[in-house]
Amino acid sequence: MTQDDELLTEMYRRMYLIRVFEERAIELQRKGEIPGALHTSLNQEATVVGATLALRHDDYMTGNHRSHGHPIGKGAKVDRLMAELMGKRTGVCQGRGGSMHLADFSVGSLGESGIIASGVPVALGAGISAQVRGTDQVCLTFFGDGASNAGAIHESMNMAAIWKVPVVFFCENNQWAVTTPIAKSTSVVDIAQRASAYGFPGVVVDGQDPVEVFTATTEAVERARRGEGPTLVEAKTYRILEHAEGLPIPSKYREEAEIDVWRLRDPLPAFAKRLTGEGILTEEQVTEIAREVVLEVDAAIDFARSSEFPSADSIFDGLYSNPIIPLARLR
Amino acid sequence: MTQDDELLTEMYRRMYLIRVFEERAIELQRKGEIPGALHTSLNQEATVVGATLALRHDDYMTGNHRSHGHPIGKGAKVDRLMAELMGKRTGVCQGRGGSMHLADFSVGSLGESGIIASGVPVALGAGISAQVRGTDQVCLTFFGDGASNAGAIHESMNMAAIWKVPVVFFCENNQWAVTTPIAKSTSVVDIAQRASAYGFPGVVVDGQDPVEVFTATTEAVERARRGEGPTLVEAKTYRILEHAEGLPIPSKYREEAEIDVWRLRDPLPAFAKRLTGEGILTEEQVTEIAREVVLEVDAAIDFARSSEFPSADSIFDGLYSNPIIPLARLR
Amino acid sequence: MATTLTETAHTSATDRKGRRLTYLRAIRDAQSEELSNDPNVVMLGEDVETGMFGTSGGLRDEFGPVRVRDTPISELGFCGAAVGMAMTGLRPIVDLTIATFTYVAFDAIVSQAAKSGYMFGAQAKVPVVYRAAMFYGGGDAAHHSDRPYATFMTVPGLKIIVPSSPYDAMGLLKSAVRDDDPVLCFEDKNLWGVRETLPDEEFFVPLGQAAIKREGSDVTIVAIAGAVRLALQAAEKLNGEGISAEVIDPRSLVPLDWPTIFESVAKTGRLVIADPASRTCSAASEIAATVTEELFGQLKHAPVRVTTPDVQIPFSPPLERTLYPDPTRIAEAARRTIR
Amino acid sequence: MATTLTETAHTSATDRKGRRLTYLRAIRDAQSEELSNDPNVVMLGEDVETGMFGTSGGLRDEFGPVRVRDTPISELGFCGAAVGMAMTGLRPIVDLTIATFTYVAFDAIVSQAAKSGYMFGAQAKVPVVYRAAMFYGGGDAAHHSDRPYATFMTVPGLKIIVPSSPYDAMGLLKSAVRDDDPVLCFEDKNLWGVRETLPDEEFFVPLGQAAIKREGSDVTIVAIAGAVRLALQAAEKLNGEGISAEVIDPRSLVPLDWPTIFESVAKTGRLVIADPASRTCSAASEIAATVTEELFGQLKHAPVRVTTPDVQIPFSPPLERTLYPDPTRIAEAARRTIR
Ligand SMILES: Cc1ncc(C[n+]2csc(CCOP(=O)(O)OP(=O)(O)O)c2C)c(N)n1
Ligand SMILES: Cc1ncc(C[n+]2csc(CCOP(=O)(O)OP(=O)(O)O)c2C)c(N)n1
Ligand SMILES: [Mg+2]
Ligand SMILES: [Mg+2]
Repeated sequence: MTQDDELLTEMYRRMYLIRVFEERAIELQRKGEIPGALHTSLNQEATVVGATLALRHDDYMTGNHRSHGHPIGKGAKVDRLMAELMGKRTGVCQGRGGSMHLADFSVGSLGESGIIASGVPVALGAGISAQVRGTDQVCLTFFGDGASNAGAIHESMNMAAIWKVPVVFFCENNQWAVTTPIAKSTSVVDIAQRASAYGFPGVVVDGQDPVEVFTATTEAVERARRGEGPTLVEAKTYRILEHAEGLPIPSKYREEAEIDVWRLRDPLPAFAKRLTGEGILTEEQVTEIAREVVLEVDAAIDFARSSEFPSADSIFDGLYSNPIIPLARLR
Repeated sequence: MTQDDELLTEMYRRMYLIRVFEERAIELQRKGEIPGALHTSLNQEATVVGATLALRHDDYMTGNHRSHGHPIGKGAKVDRLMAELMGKRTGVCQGRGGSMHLADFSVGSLGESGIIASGVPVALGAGISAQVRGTDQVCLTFFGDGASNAGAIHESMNMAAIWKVPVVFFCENNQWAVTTPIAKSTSVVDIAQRASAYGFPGVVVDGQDPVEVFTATTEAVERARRGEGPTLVEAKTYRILEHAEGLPIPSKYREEAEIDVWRLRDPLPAFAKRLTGEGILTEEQVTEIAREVVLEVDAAIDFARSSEFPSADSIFDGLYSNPIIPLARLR
Repeated sequence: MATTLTETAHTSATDRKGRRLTYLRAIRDAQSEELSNDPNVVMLGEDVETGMFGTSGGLRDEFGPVRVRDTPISELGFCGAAVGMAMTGLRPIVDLTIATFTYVAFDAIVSQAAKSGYMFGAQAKVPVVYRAAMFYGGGDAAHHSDRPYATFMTVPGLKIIVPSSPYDAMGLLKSAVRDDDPVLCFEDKNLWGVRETLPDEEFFVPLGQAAIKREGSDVTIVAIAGAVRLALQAAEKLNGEGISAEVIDPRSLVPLDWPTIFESVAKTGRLVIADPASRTCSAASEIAATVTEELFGQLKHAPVRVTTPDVQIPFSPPLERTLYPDPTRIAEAARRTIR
Repeated sequence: MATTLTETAHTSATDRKGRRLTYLRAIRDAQSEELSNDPNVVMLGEDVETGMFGTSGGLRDEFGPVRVRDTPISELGFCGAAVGMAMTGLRPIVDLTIATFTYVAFDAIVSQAAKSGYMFGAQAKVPVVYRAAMFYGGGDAAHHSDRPYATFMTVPGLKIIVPSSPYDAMGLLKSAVRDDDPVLCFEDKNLWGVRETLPDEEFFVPLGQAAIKREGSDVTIVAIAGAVRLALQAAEKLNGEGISAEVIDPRSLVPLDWPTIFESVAKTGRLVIADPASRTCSAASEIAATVTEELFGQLKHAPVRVTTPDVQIPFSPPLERTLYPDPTRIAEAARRTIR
């Protein structure tokens, strides 16, 4: 295998890992093993992995409520992610974060945010930090189409532009923000167009094509690393399931036909076909990857299930690094 | 006099009124008769009046900390404005607002805001209100070059665009935000360019030419009134004095030469010359306007001086419309 | 997020006769009535047209997208816009969905909504209602679990309601919409499913009028929002032990009905405050401090606060579960004031 | 805005020998020392390169524009950015200039700075300092006159310092910069011109350690920020009347030095809290409620809060002047606890 082929294989593997992780997480949520709401990256795997694989291991990343795919894409171990979703002590955030707030600092994942757009300024800061400390790290930040209308993003883009901060603004445009279609909330057809207000490049890519996403993001990352400043990458993708598991929407807000169109554009079979078609992987290898991934997720679930919940006396741990002893904790 | 000539004469008169009002206010502030800091519109009179005269009497307006010129431009009586600056009971805000928070609802001035950019969403709301109530009112909102980088403006512009709200976003680009030059804080050369991120027009005008400002703003107002949505108008002007009276800046942050260039572009003598040159006003009429304006401001100062301060028992008035009686007011 | 609670069909004052309505539904119907009553009442917020949690279901179809309007995710912008709307004749109800999203809009709520009426010398009225649900206890973690009414109580110029029942939700919210001042309405998600039969005729609950939910003579328990039913359970327990607890729900935190609380404490000499918010600078602290100042000589024991400790809310249910006031802790506090 | 106070030349620990420095200058020098001490310390904020109020004058020239950086007017963005900086090895000091501007950045401070350390299971440390001056009493009106430390005290995860002297300003701020948690520093503008001779050698004031500013035996006065010197004046007055007041400055509100306060109240049996913030849910309320809970049996009188009433700050000086705690009101409150 060439290096490129290895990369493409890894791309497929991570996409598949997200797919299986998310599907299993949904099952577990329905069974009550995962508490709270669950926002999955299903059908957005090509977008997520194309973007994250463009980053170096020591590059940074921040994300949003749709938070599982991002750290997986960045290389986080799924066992501690799954344990986190179950609220276990061995979870990557010791059970304190849960589905919307995954973070794995060991792979540069500085945290997902349940507050729309509020992780974007954090990414700007990580980029500034790299500049100040004189490293060549880059920070990529994921946000949605809905988030693009939040003020925090405007402020961050302007600052990134004036200081040429090594940040990639990555918009996962899945066409909907809960029940609001992009056309209803957003004054431009392409969110990438917003970059024109800051004088840096904005590019639109097909979010179902991991290679196209990877190529555009790599260019953005390299530009950032060269000190030339930010890029806005917009990947057009689609959310097929409801906004979140555990949040049925009371009324119909989109056409089945629209969903059907996108069902045909599932990135996983398409990419598998391309890899086998181009002779990069055999059918057997594809099956083998699937088998390995399923084992990996099974093991993660076992790990999570067999882990303990955090102990009640750990409640205050991490609230402060230099702890304050509360006078009357529970009265 | 033709109607146009009358308009031009009124334009000059209001510009001159702002000029004299501000100069006298500075004197009074130095003498201690006006408390607090004072942000004047000196040298920005053409911008302010060109913009406000484009509005109808019943149109709305919101503004910012540099707040005296706007209501004067909109037609507010200067006596109650001056009384407000002195903190008197007869002040337009009963002495509660002061220099940064003038408002004269009787002329559509919905209030200036001391918090940068926070009056801009308020203007959006006034525009929506006109739509909902089925009037054809328009709202214009003033903000500075520095303010253009605040998130509130991004959010407001997007919403104004998607709902075609009758709002005019009016940027008084006086090149500086306190000690920060626009090039240092802002990722584009022309703030008007930001409109491209929302799909509505952005225009740049010479802020020292009241007619150019008026023409462009009128077009924006008419467009808004026709239901076609917002426009961003950027007027290039300049602040010659310090950011505020009573706020000397500890170190030098701009070149005298830069200031000198703009001193030559004082809008008042230039406009007077044009009006006399075009035969719209005689020299005598110009002098007469000046005389009248000075009398008007003198009278306003007399009114303000002879007014009483608010009484201590009025402290809670207006905090709530349906008052809450505090249990222990002053303990 | 609980959703089986969602109901979308419309019930008006006239056709809710005898039906037991949920808290959620009471909120929806209150808004429906106010939209019907006054053409200047409008609703805005993210996904209000679909009516996600059930508080606006069907309203868009009835009142149209001009009056019931989906917004982009721009809380600062649309909360500020609501002030402009309110100052020019409308009476907006802003649905912020979840209480932590108020933080994004904090400047609009504080610098514009709370201050404009005063700052402009009473030229402006700001009749706006900001609604937000308090999610807590459901594994929603730190970004979706705050109960920030005390944060806003530090801001003069705002009014704050905390309905603890369908009746109060409808009655307080309708009063809030007709109030000429900015009102924050914090809705307790743990009460969404609670049902109650509401009066057939239109009704209002005035701001600043506490409800004595249970009379008693040994100890006063002031309870806020979701803690009211927990306090009632505690009172029931205490009753079995021969302790007679009076339970008071202030219903609005600003204005706060001091006379009712004082009268009760003057009678019982003992005060417990059950407040699901975190402890420091809480509504509970305010009530404790004020009652002590006013009634020191009549107190038989120090007022005791039962609150959530000062910690962010952890995701893990076993950790989260222990944090909030519950009937056991409330009863224990009441006993402590007596022993 | 007072500006004759502004000093721009640099003074380091070694060359301030014996000089009386202003509060403003102490802040500036604290930052200068910390910038010198650790290359990861950086400063950002609007116009910090020029050093408007005098707290950063000259620092840009000494440490360069990468470490001392002017920002656009984008408080939400740069306060959030500071969290990203802090989580990746820097120790940012963010100058928000005036306390009301924190509202624009509220979400970044609460949702990111206060919550990240906890939410990410202690993977993250967030060593950021947000500084803001409290303007009040100077005719700056409602948009520039808040004293919002209690607003932030409702948020677990933040630490809060309120220096009342040049010594504390320098010592607390230096500790804050070295603290691994987010710290809000509220600087009282009315103290900008206060001068004090500082120790020749480097020093720190730890967070959570109150200062007993004056010993006394009849009544404890806990005073916050600018109210400390007013409380000392009140104590002086009271002394003339034969009343011995102990004055305590908590110096940090989170953490709060309860033992020192308890010990004093246990001795005096009487407590007055002088707090320039508005009354409801104030630091004063918290102190009153907690002391009552802990020391009820030893209290000879209810704790009395001397605060600003719950009103927005009017511009007109004669109106504004009456609002804040002053030595007369503080002394009167102390007398009330004794009579
Ligand atoms: C500040 C804030 N407002 C509202 C929400 C509620 N909310 C959660 S996800 C979401 C939609 C986000 O849409 P988008 O950015 O397109 O992301 P997607 O869910 O489509 O991936 C909303 C409104 C929130 N979490 N934070
Ligand atoms: C939210 C907020 N941040 C900072 C300030 C302090 N401030 C007052 S005026 C000003 C500069 C504004 O510049 P610009 O918008 O260009 O208006 P100009 O003063 O030049 O007219 C700043 C930073 C403020 N009032 N509000
Ligand atoms: Mg989306
Ligand atoms: Mg400017």
